[in-house]
Amino acid sequence: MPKGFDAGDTAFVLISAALVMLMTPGLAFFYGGMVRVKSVLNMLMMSFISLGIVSILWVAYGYTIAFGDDTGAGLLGNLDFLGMKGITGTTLSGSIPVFAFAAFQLMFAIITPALISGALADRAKFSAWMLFTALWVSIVYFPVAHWVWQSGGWIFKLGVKDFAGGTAVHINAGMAGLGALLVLGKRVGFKKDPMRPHSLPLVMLGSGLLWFGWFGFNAGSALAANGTAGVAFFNTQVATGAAMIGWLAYERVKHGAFTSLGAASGAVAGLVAITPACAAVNTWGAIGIGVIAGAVCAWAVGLKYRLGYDDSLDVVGVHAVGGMIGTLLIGVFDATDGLTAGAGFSQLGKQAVGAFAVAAYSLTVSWILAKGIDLTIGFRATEDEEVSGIDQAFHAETAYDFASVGGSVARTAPPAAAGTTAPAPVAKKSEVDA
Amino acid sequence: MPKGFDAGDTAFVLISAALVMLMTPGLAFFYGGMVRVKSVLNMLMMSFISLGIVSILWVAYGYTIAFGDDTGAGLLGNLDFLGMKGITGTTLSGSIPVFAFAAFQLMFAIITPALISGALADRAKFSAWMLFTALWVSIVYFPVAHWVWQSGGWIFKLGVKDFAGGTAVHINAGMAGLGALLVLGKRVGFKKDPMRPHSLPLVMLGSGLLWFGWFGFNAGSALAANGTAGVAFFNTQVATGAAMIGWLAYERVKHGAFTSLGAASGAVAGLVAITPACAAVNTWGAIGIGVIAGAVCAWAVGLKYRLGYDDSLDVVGVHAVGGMIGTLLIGVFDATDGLTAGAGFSQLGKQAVGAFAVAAYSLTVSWILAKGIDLTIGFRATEDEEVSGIDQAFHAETAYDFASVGGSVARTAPPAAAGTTAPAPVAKKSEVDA
Amino acid sequence: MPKGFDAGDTAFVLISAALVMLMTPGLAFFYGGMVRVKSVLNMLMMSFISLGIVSILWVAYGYTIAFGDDTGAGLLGNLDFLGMKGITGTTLSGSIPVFAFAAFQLMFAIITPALISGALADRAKFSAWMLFTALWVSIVYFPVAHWVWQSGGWIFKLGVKDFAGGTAVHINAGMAGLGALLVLGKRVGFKKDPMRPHSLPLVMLGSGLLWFGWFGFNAGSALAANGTAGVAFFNTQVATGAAMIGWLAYERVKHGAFTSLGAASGAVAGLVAITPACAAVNTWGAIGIGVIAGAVCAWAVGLKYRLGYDDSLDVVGVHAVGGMIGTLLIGVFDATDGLTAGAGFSQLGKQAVGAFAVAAYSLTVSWILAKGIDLTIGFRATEDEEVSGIDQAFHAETAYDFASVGGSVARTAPPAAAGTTAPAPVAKKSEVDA
Amino acid sequence: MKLVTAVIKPHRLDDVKEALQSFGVHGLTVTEASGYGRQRGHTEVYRGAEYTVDLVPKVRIEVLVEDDDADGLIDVVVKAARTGKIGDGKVWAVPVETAVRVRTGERGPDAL
Amino acid sequence: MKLVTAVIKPHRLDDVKEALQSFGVHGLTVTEASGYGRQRGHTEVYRGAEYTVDLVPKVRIEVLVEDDDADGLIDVVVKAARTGKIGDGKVWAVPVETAVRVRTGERGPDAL
Amino acid sequence: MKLVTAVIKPHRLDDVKEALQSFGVHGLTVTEASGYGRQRGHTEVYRGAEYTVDLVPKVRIEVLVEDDDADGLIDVVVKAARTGKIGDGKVWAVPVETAVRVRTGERGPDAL
Ligand SMILES: Nc1ncnc2c1ncn2[C@@H]1O[C@H](COP(=O)(O)OP(=O)(O)O)[C@@H](O)[C@H]1O
Ligand SMILES: Nc1ncnc2c1ncn2[C@@H]1O[C@H](COP(=O)(O)OP(=O)(O)O)[C@@H](O)[C@H]1O
Ligand SMILES: Nc1ncnc2c1ncn2[C@@H]1O[C@H](COP(=O)(O)OP(=O)(O)O)[C@@H](O)[C@H]1O
Repeated sequence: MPKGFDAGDTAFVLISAALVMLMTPGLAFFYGGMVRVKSVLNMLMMSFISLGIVSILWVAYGYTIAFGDDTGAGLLGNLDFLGMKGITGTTLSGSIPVFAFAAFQLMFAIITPALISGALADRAKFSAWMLFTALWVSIVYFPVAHWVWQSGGWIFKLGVKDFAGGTAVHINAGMAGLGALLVLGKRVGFKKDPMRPHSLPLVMLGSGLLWFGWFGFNAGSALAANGTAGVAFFNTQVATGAAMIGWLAYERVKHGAFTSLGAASGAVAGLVAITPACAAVNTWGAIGIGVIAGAVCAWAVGLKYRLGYDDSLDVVGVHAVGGMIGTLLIGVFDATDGLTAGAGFSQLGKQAVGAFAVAAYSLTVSWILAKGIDLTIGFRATEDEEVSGIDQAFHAETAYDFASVGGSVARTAPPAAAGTTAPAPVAKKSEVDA
Repeated sequence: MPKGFDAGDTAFVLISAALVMLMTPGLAFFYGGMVRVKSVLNMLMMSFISLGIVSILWVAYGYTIAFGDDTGAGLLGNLDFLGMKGITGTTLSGSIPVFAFAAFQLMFAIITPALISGALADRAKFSAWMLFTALWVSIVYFPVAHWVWQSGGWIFKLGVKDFAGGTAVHINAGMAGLGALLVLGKRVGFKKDPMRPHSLPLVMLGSGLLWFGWFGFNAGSALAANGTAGVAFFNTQVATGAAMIGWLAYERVKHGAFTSLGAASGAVAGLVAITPACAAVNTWGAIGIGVIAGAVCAWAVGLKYRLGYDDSLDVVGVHAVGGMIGTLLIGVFDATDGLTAGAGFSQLGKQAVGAFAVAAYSLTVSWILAKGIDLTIGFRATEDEEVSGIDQAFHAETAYDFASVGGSVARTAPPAAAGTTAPAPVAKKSEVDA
Repeated sequence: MPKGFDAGDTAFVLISAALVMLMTPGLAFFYGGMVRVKSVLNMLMMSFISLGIVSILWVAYGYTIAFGDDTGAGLLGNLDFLGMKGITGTTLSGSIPVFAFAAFQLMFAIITPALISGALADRAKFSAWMLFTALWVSIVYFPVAHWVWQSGGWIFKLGVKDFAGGTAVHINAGMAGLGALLVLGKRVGFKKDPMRPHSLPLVMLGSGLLWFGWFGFNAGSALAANGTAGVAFFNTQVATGAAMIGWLAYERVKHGAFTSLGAASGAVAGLVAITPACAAVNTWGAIGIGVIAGAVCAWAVGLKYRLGYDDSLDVVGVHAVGGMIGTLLIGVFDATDGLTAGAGFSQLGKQAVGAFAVAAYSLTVSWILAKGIDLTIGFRATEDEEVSGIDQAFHAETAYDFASVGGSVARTAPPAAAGTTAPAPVAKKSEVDA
Repeated sequence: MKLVTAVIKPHRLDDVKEALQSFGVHGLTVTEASGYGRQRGHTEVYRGAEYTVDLVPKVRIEVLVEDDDADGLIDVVVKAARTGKIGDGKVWAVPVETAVRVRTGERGPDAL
Repeated sequence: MKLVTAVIKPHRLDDVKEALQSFGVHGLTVTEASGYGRQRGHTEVYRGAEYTVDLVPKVRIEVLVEDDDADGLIDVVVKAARTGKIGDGKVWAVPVETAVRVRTGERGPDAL
Repeated sequence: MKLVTAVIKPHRLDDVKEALQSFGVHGLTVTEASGYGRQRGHTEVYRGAEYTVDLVPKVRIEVLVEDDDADGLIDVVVKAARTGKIGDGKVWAVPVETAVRVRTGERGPDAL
């Protein structure tokens, strides 16, 4: 390998990339457990599909838009690496192979659109969602990643700190969720029907995998197995623990119970908030960010009932709000440039500019994209599809069949049919139970 | 540590070994979710038990048969390392401790027989399965691993490329599944009863863990945290994403729906196909292999209905076919020796020889082993056991009990009995519900 | 980074820390699957909450009590690192950043109290449990970790070997479970009602994640990616596989079936037993420890029925007994100091002293703590809460809702209420179904 | 007394409960059920195998009422459960000879 | 009208449905149930504790029929559900006073 | 014959089964159910939304008996199911015209 290469760093980034990859299934379970039994699979698929779509777009043009040298204006990378052109196993980025770096960053590009899906639970047409994912990463994520992380990006040059993606990932996804849900509207029965999570153990599994994978996300963002990675790792753990406590404390006071959904949600809120800050603050700063994020997000998820927008699984309340908290609190707790370090308001101001710029861009473009899709191919499922469940409507499946031994509640189409080439019709919608 | 040792490589291989270990539980859930509720546990156990049986055989003689110096004919390793004799913490294999290498390779030996179990869902006697596992790894897997990977193995010497196990693992397991299922025959109700997956979220969990662990499987096969590992990692991700898309596209055209089982299956098909090729092809070659594997395997799983063999969870359709695709397409897409690199058909020919040799050996020996077991202790559960569920019959358990608060649908035997030493009888078969 | 730093070791320990973190959710699922459906969430929460509470206490004073320089008597660390004072990204511990070491050790401090919770399933007040966790890690775990692992600790100085925590973690947690359960008493219906696991796949998931994470626990305890790590890793795998076989063999003889719960439990028993010994014994010693631990623990879990204490999920039978077996068998199988190495009984004697000292301390102090909590705020749920399920009572949630498409078995409180600030009452206990 | 049983679409349950409450009936028993009838069901796809799932989720409600209330109650249920689409379900009544409240042992109309 | 209820082995459900279809009955309601009877159940083992599970999975079918069809329908069900082994279940009929189709409000035989 | 149906608290099931056994009844059919009545249910909290879950888990037991045994059996069930707290449930009996044992085709009392 060329000079400057380090096997320890490479091992660390590759394994971190694997951990970040696992976050997308983790997110799928986190979200999937929260929906009703009739739309579990759709929820899982909205995350999983991103592993397919974004991987291909990343190779085609995503990597070069995000991490190609800046074209000059700080807005986009040039197209030198179109189709991963010119990159081989021995091309380095810092002390690691470019392919390790590109794989690591790809995992971020995959999970970001998946995060959005929580805002649209139970009611999005799956084909429209696939189109939205493809367009959104292309027009929103790839450029924003360039702004924030590429050394020529305008937000990076401004001096905004976003170590692992509070702005580029969480504010971005959270506001995109808001933009899209404003187009789709409320679920049938919002504020009226109970819509309790169909499997909280699945939610806990998701949050456990997210927490685990997030060490790759945050510590891996050091792009080397060094002291910064150590700090980022430690801060991630303590902030997340503190956020879980913060959320549970809020719930205990407000509703009289420590819920498991609160524990899982608090952990995720903490992970979100510490993401931009994990390498910038000291241990107590991390705990502070955690507690604040936990309690504030616990409050913020209630806003949808008061303001009347149906952010089904609280993408705004957790990711936009949590990402904001982390991004802005860097201005407060940064070990060198923060208010508490006596460095004044300058960093806080920069953080605010970065955060609000990305928020505004993402909200606007996401709304336009969603509206465009809705006006053309239609974004929202029909009421019949929604009431009888979009797992049946778009995936022709049912999540569970616990029916007892031996018998069954179904009959096979003559399986010979399965071998013929004529496409067999899926349930005509009019015949579906509503 | 001795000279040549590298901590970065060691870290990478050890963690990769852990990731590969997780694939066996991952596979258990992938398969377990697909069966009916009455045989979940058996399906899980068929994978888990491999973690026990193969670990012990590996120590006893597996490692030395597979990775001992060749005895001369290219067929078997010598017995120098019988019982891991002579290996200590400071013995190296390349830049890493032999124990790291041996642990990594052990995980491959564990998952390969577990893969076979999908072909036998719902109807194999568990004790017979344990015996089959022990015999099969001894007579088939250990030698084949030697042929393919040890520098003195005949397939290796032929110049066949199999970076991470398309031939040694997937074709091998797939054809073994075919051999065994031909002996066991069809499930009661095959082609007639619906046998839909009892838990698709469990299937998705399995596929998520498999995908995650597979980075250890493929990138870890570089046995060093280097550029090759980076390439293998990146290719694994993009091929798998592409395969998921390929399978879903096939399904959408053929059946009108994007199923979650299709997404999970497509991902696994892609992982299988890219396994041998991940270090040999460039990025677009990987995407090509992925799309092709996804679509072809989606078609191949329908063959069992037309040809009438009951490959319950499609071990042939996914692992044999997917492994074939990846192994042969190296001949096409290999960056230096492939058709598209202008190197002619030579590599393709070698790949075909390796693939078909292993396929033929595995099919034949597996059939003989299964037949032998069936004729002696019996391989197949009785019809009563099968209809009432083999979880009850062989494991004396039920997978789930969601019965409501407080009461229950069961009564304890006087627990005092649990402390006595006389073996208590498990349900007499005649009394079991059929 | 300062001289002596190694990126490979750092990568290894950081990823190992992430693996150990995942063990706590893994444990939650292992335990959660074993309880009845009415207390799943409580079981999960008893583990998850530790991720919050212990992280904060660790920063505050845990790290310095456990790993600060000894104050002289071998009992406690000094308070030099109170609040992680003076530690930065470049402070090293051996070849890795202190923050990496502190994060790794934190994960041990988190899982140890979580292990205890299995003894108290279905009947502990959650607020009391939180208090117990906080007090127990402070008064028991932090000091004991110091005794066993800090070079000035009295047990360490005695020459007791405990590579990864057989004594400090497992005997400690197991005996604490015994102490606490003696205070809480038996579950309503113990020995009378069937209390079968509500989801064995969840148990298997937990055991799979535990097994995976345990490689970080054991191999990571080398604190470097070296030959010792390789040995520890390999021994962990083979001992665990052997223990699974040992447990299943016992069950087959005694009860006529190979249960999946037995496979999962045997694996955990093996992991527990090999923990202290993984770097001290050779491969066959590891297999021996595994088989013995599997079979003996399979027998030991039946003791509760004979002796009449309700160790609900067998924390004593698996962790105390398994930890004892591993700790003592070092005296037998240690490659240099063991009986089988011809080194006489000296090491065995030391191991026994260490094991029994920690057992006695933990049992006594845990009983006192539990009793104190019970006498003040009350440790045990009321009978009504227990019978109707503590998920409802303390978490105001239900684990699953598989009710069919469309309708539901519940009604929402006017969601406006969710936005108001007045705390709404949780179910009055008298109205709860019993 | 009569036992009125209604098999209805699951998402009508809340409205039926409310309607019964207004009607003055304060207790009922619910079970999950599946229905087979004119309403067709749907097709599912698993790895190329297509299944016709011809059982549709329903909810089954049982209400004990005094003889005189039976007809009124049936009307109330039918009205609250109706969506007008195929598969709305059935309501039927059978005669009951004895009814007892377990808690008190009260018999007949007092047991309701 | 009559309400015929059948408690049968789960794996006979498909055959019973088909037999009823041929008999001319096009609707029925199914619930999952557990049965306790001559048929014994089985033993389960959890960490050394052995449980006798004496409830066996059954399926419960309800069919409303006109009076004249009741006996024929019972015969059809009994025949289709029979395996000849213990635990095949029971079929019984009770008189129904009213039956209504929710969708249309039709009463009596027209409601079926 | 009569069909006695009991809706009881789930944790009383074992005692009821035992009591029936002593009474000489050796078969019954159980379904899971939910009850709505005087007994209130409870509140659940999900991310700040509070739900009143007003359906409480119950178990529904059906027993076919000869006419003469019905009253005695009802008494036995009521006694075994009673806890004395709200929500203990109901027991009722309806007349049965035919009962058949599927396995043998036996009819009437012999079918039980
Ligand atoms: N003869 C019957 N006996 C018992 N239940 C029936 C009968 N016919 C229909 N049902 C129930 O009523 C439901 C609705 O019947 P269906 O024929 O689909 O629509 P509709 O009642 O609107 O004509 C079915 O799903 C089934 O549960
Ligand atoms: N007296 C009864 N009342 C209601 N259901 C009964 C009664 N006896 C039996 N059953 C139901 O019939 C099923 C079969 O009864 P069982 O005695 O096991 O076999 P068989 O009917 O073949 O003699 C039982 O599982 C139960 O569901
Ligand atoms: N009118 C009714 N018809 C059918 N079932 C009823 C009726 N009233 C009550 N139940 C059932 O009886 C159960 C207990 O009733 P509830 O009013 O809570 O207490 P209690 O019977 O002790 O007064 C309910 O949960 C429900 O299942």
